Amino acid sequence: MSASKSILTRFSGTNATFWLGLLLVGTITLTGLLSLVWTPYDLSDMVAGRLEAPSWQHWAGSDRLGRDLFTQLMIGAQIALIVGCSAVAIGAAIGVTTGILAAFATRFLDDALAAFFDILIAFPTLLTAMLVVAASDEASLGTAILALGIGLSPIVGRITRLLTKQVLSQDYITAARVSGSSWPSIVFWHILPNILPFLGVNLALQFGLAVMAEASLSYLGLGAPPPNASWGRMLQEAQGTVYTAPWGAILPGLAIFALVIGVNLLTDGLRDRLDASRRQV
Amino acid sequence: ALLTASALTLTPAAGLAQDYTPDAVVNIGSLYEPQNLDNTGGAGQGINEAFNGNVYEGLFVLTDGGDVKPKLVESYEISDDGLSYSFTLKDGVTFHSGDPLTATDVKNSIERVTAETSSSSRKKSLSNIASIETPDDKTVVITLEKPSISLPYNLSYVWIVNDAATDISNSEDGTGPYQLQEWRRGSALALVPFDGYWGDKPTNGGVMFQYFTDATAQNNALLTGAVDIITSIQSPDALSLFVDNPDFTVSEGASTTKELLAYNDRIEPFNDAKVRSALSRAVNKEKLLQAIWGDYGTLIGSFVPPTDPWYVDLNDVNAYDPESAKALLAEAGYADGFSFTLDTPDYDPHPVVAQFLQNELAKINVDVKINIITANEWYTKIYKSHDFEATLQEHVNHRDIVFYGNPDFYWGYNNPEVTKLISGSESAKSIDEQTKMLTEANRIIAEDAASMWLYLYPQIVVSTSNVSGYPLNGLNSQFFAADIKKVD
Amino acid sequence: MTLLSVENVGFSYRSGKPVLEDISFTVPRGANVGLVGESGSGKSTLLRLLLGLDSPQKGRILFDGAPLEARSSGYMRSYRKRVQAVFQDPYSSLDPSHRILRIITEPLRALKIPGDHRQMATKAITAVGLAPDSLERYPHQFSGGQRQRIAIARAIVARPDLVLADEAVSALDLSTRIRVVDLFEEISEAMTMVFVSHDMGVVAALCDQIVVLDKGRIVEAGLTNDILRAPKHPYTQSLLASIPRMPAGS
Amino acid sequence: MLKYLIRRLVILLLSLFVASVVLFILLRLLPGDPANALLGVGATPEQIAAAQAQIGSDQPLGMQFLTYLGDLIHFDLGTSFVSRSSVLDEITRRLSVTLPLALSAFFLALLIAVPLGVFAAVKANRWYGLVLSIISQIGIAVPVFWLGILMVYAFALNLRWLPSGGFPLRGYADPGRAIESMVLPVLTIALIMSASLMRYVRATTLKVLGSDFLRTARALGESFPEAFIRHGLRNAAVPVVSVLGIELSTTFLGAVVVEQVFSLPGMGSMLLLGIQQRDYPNIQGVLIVSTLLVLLTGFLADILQRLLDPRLRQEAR
Amino acid sequence: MTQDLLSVQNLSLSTADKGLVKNLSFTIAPGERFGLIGESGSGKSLTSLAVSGLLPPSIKPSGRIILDGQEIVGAPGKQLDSLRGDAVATVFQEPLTALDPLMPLGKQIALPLRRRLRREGKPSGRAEVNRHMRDLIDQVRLPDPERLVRAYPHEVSGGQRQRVAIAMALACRPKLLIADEPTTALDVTTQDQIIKLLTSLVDELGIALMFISHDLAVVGQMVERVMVMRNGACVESGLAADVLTAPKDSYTQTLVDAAHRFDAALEGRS
Ligand SMILES: Nc1ncnc2c1ncn2[C@@H]1O[C@H](COP(=O)(O)OP(=O)(O)OP(=O)(O)O)[C@@H](O)[C@H]1O
Ligand SMILES: Nc1ncnc2c1ncn2[C@@H]1O[C@H](COP(=O)(O)OP(=O)(O)OP(=O)(O)O)[C@@H](O)[C@H]1O
Ligand SMILES: [Mg+2]
Ligand SMILES: [Mg+2]
Ligand code: NI
Repeated sequence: MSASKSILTRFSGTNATFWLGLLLVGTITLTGLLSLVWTPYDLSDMVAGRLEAPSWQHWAGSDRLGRDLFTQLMIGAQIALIVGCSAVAIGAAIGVTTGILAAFATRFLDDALAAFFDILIAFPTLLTAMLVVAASDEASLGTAILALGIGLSPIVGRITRLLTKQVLSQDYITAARVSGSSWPSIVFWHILPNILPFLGVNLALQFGLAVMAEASLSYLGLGAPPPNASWGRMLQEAQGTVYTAPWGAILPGLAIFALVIGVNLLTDGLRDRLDASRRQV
Repeated sequence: ALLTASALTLTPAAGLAQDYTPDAVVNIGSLYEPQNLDNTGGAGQGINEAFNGNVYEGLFVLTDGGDVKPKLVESYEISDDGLSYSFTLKDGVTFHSGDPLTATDVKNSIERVTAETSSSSRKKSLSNIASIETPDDKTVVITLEKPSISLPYNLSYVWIVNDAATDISNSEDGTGPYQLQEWRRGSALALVPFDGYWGDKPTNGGVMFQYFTDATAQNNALLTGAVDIITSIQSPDALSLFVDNPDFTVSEGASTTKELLAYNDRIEPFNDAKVRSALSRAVNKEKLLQAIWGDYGTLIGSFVPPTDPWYVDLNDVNAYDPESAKALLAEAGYADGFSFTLDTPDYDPHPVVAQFLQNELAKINVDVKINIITANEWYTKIYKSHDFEATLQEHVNHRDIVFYGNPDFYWGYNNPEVTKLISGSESAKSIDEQTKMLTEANRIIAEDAASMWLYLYPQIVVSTSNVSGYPLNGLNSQFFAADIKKVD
Repeated sequence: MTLLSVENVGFSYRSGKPVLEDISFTVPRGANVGLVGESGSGKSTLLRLLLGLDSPQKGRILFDGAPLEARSSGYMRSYRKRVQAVFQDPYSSLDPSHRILRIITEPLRALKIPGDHRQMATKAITAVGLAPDSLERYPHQFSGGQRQRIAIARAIVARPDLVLADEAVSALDLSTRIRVVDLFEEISEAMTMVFVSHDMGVVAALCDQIVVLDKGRIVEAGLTNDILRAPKHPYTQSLLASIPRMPAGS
Repeated sequence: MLKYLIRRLVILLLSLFVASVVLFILLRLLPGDPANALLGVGATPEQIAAAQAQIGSDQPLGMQFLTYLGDLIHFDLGTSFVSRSSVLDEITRRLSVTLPLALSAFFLALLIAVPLGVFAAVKANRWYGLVLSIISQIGIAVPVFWLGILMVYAFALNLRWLPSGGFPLRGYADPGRAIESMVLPVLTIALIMSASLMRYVRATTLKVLGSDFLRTARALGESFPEAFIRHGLRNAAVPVVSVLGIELSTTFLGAVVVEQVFSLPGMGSMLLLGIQQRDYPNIQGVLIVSTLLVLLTGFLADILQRLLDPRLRQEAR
Repeated sequence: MTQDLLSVQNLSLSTADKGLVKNLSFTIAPGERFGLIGESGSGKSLTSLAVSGLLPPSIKPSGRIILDGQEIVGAPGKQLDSLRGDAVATVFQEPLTALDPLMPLGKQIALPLRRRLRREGKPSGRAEVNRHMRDLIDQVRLPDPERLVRAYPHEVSGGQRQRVAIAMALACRPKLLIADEPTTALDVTTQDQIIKLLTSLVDELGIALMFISHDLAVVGQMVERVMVMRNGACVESGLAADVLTAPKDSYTQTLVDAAHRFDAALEGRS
């Protein structure tokens, strides 16, 4: 079956989710990128009145200090993306390395590492993150990211280990060994490319988790300090003004929701395609 | 309860002879849960709110109006040199455990506060007590090293605790109108009237302090009738729900809570009064107050609130004037500005205030780095180690200008003139003399811009309209519950 | 001349009962030897030993007169140049993420064999009857039979002396199977081959000698024709009797 | 099975040991000396030294670790620096809120997710199957505290059906109010959790629906509902059980945040307060107990899975 | 000839975007043994699923299938449920996945057995079911029945599993037994036993058989008539003896040639 045809025929069905996901994630990504070069106002400029409702001047209204909320939402997109991407990158760097190591290790070490992943997973991501944040001298975006990354790593590790074991049992690995390839080159040329699609799907899910966890951290007051306009912090700051200025709490909530659901939909779509391409012939 | 249905039963119980229900329990919402039950054990302001005057009583009481009156003291005499006080205790006072009040209890209670292991914030004010003697069961004689005009005031927050009581952190044995019924950490603390109370019986059937970790949840509880009173509203946005609503009573009391930016006056560049003045002038405090409190709150230009006898309006000293701020800064040698780290407690309103300051000071090229810390870190890092450049804090206490007379205080303000005035005021012969000296001290610290005093919080109490008789000012975090009346 | 000789080999997987016991046979240079036996009899395990992927716990394997040292990487490099393999499952034996060119030239790269790799790959792929433009495509674009050809091309590209094939045609259709068997026949002219299968018919068509394994032991070994005509061991007899035959006819 | 049980128990204990080591190390990384926290404001150096001696933070790390382990074995979690009351007592009291909260949310989530997930799988290519999966997608993307805030707004402030937060002073001695105050938090967690659980149930059910053995049963004359109930459910349950352990730990996590929204005196608010106050014994105690609980659920899930699936039982031998 | 048990007319199967089986027609008389041959993916399994009305929902049939006098295509689910087990039962290729991994084998055999006894109005108490089950186990020549009924699928060998699957199908006493490559996953010796078993059982019980395989020799041994399929269409059909000895179609010819070559090799005549 030809690839282009399958895309067209699937467009209407399950792949609607893919496109919707792409639309959401794409919009947020573009907004985040745009915020690097342009925002309607300066983040800290107190240009509006106190808690103004959305208007033509201030699309999302203003906060207590009269700062433009739309600007904060844009910067928030940037921060959410940075947090998601870097936390996942850290989680992946640690998780993939240990996961592959475990898959290769002798039975004892493998068991030990596998159990270790399980134990670390027993500390839920957010608790790990809370601890790490508390353990660092100053709460900053960096510590929050590091914390989330460390929190995600055992999950990634466990999945990597399983995927690697699956790939290791394939004949092409034996074939590569018989062809004289060394273990490092097998890892690099055969294992990584083959676990990547599945791992990627999973990492995308972890991305959603990380964004959500950062929001929770910020909500609990353990996240990035001001002036970082993270969506979770915006929510926390707006919580006291839910009655007088509900948009301040609704919009960041919707933004988190849109990003997470966007990533999940995108992931689902990707997974469907991946399954389809693996099923070929 | 499927709603205590405050809104419905409100219509004043027509025809009823009594104007309150004697056994109604009053629910009080608070954000300040005590950490333990011992006010000398780092329990926080919450324990004063719940226990002071309710469970424990002092020899004197600081009334909600700000007067110091005898409580457990029947009468007292001061020696001519002002160094010796002889107190006669009231008769018929018993502790909740049934023990009668004796002079030894008083002696021990005072020594508990001044003890080395005590972490009472008032320890220092009592440090010039030379000795306490108990010639008989009803008499206590305190000898001072130096005269202290505010000894009765200072004794108003010394709880008289039964000396037979053992576990003060987790239980109580006081003489107050209420005794502790139960405390569930993280949730609530309940007091019930004490049958053997020596004074007037409370006008309610008990009080329950319900604790919240955030103001929104607290407001919700008041809205849904889960609590009857909120002792101090934390934002004007919440107020809009209650103002002009016949179901609720909003009252404004006299506040003593001051928001301030405290510099570490020991270090460069904050040891230079010019720099401090410049910063003060660069910040539009009116705008800040508007942002945080809308139409509430007041600007006082100094550390002394209008309830203190030594208050004067000092708003004109170092008033908002960015141009002169720049000039002053240049004069002090910082024409290009400088940068400092602002340690900011992590709870409202400090982070928002910090951002406002950051923005204002940026206009005179002063770069502020915001560092969010927890209340606990604030105590260890700033209050104890003095390891900071500048910080934000709210100071709730009544008559606390004395802190500027203590060069070892966390902000390290050291002006010998002020120190002398403040310590001298303690030995003043009369209230007038004391007031005069402290007014002078107040003026000097304002001119010196010892700290940047941002605004005075409003003191707003909101209750459902079926309760009355509660204190409005909440001086020193006290909240006397015995006179609260509730119609059920 | 003996190319490979297996002497009293015994093997068991970690903490398990022996999978192979006292296995001895020889593979003459240029010959095709078939290893038959039912599922679980230890055929694949034996092949892994021959490939140096595991080491026997008992006995030894001699290649070209010298013992196989699976633990010496220097020895293994030269051994790999001379011994290659084809596996059973055409779907899992090719890495789905690489182009055919990469897959076929992997032994050349890994063993640092000099020369124009693309040219050698083209030669190998035409030798197995596929068009040279196949090199640019991915495994999923080929059918099972074609994939098995690609696997064979990979095995022969480095011109080894010995090719080991594990159930290399079992997963294929009858019509495809016959074509791949033909291909094996063709390439085995130039080299020695050990062919593992449970399909007696295929082994009979391809091999000069047969080794019959049952439960980890050799029950019978010898020339194909001898064994087919007069199986001595009862196991071999039942094996032969079980094979379904076509109805007699033209 | 017995042998497996013993082996699994040993692993459980080992895991707990490792977890407590990790905790010990993490907690020693927190800045500041715990003695400072203990004394609060205005302590002299002598007092600090005395306090350090009292809590042992002046001892070498190895020694500290040994005492820590020794205490753990006796299930002595120490005394809170701030409240000066026994950590274990406090945790027990708080658990009486968190455990019912998490467990009832968990079971409610199961109650919602299993039928809906199965339904969504069986009707996967109908529009309502699609609608269900969309709803579960939405549920996954909603931050739990946000839903909590909305719940308060809707059910407590507008409809006035339920309290907006808090927990009765007398706890379960006041059953009506205790239950009332649990309803919204439980619903909040359960809704969020059931979303992800439902997705999982749907996926495993779909897998079972495509399985050969279900086809065999139907080929021999079983009707679809019959075959599904007899063969499908149990088979779908096996993989679901294996994630329940992790799901339950997520519930505990949800509880941390939700307790904050609803001002519930549970373990979550205890932990948060502990972190804010640097109250080491409290943080340590909460984390050890919650890790123990999570590991224990993992253990139970494993056992349950083994009871359901004879293949695993054999593997273990 | 009496009424056909199964009559398939112009059967086509297709997904939304692709035809999988085209215009297939064949009949099976009661008690007849019919073979379906073809390479992998030629549509053999789909055809057999269509006959028992178990096509996956994404595949739509057209044409007619009349089984035991009833139309299958487009029939409501209830009607098909009562037809399956009674008129037709199937043994599938992979014995491990075809059995419920979580249920003891005895119980799996008992389920269809009890259904049949109920259908036939016979007593279906536990004792009866057990007695019949013993008979069935004997019939398919399974050793050690005591252990077997309590064992789970993974605890017995592939051949034994396949026998259990056959026993389950026979428990239904269907008029038509479909065997979809029931021996492909097995060793030759086991395969041989199963084939012999199946042949003798259908003879004994007078059941019609639809046997599906890609192995010509196996099919040749078992059936009277065959149909050869390729790419979803029939290329040739007729008496097994004719088709396998003198194929008319060129594709059938290559298959037959190939099979003969291996046979010849076995005779030592290569
Ligand atoms: N990695 C392993 N660990 C433990 N035991 C194994 C392993 N691989 C194979 N075995 C066992 O070793 C025995 C021989 O297996 P082997 O794969 O060599 O048989 P085989 O003859 O190739 O069978 P088949 O025809 O099914 O491929 C079997 O009982 C098998 O279960
Ligand atoms: N559910 C399905 N959806 C779409 N296509 C399918 C489905 N099931 C089978 N097919 C396709 O239908 C064709 C015929 O499949 P079928 O299983 O009938 O082949 P077969 O002759 O039984 O092959 P084998 O010998 O491998 O069992 C194949 O191309 C297959 O890919
Ligand atoms: Mg094998
Ligand atoms: Mg098939
Ligand atoms: Ni987690």
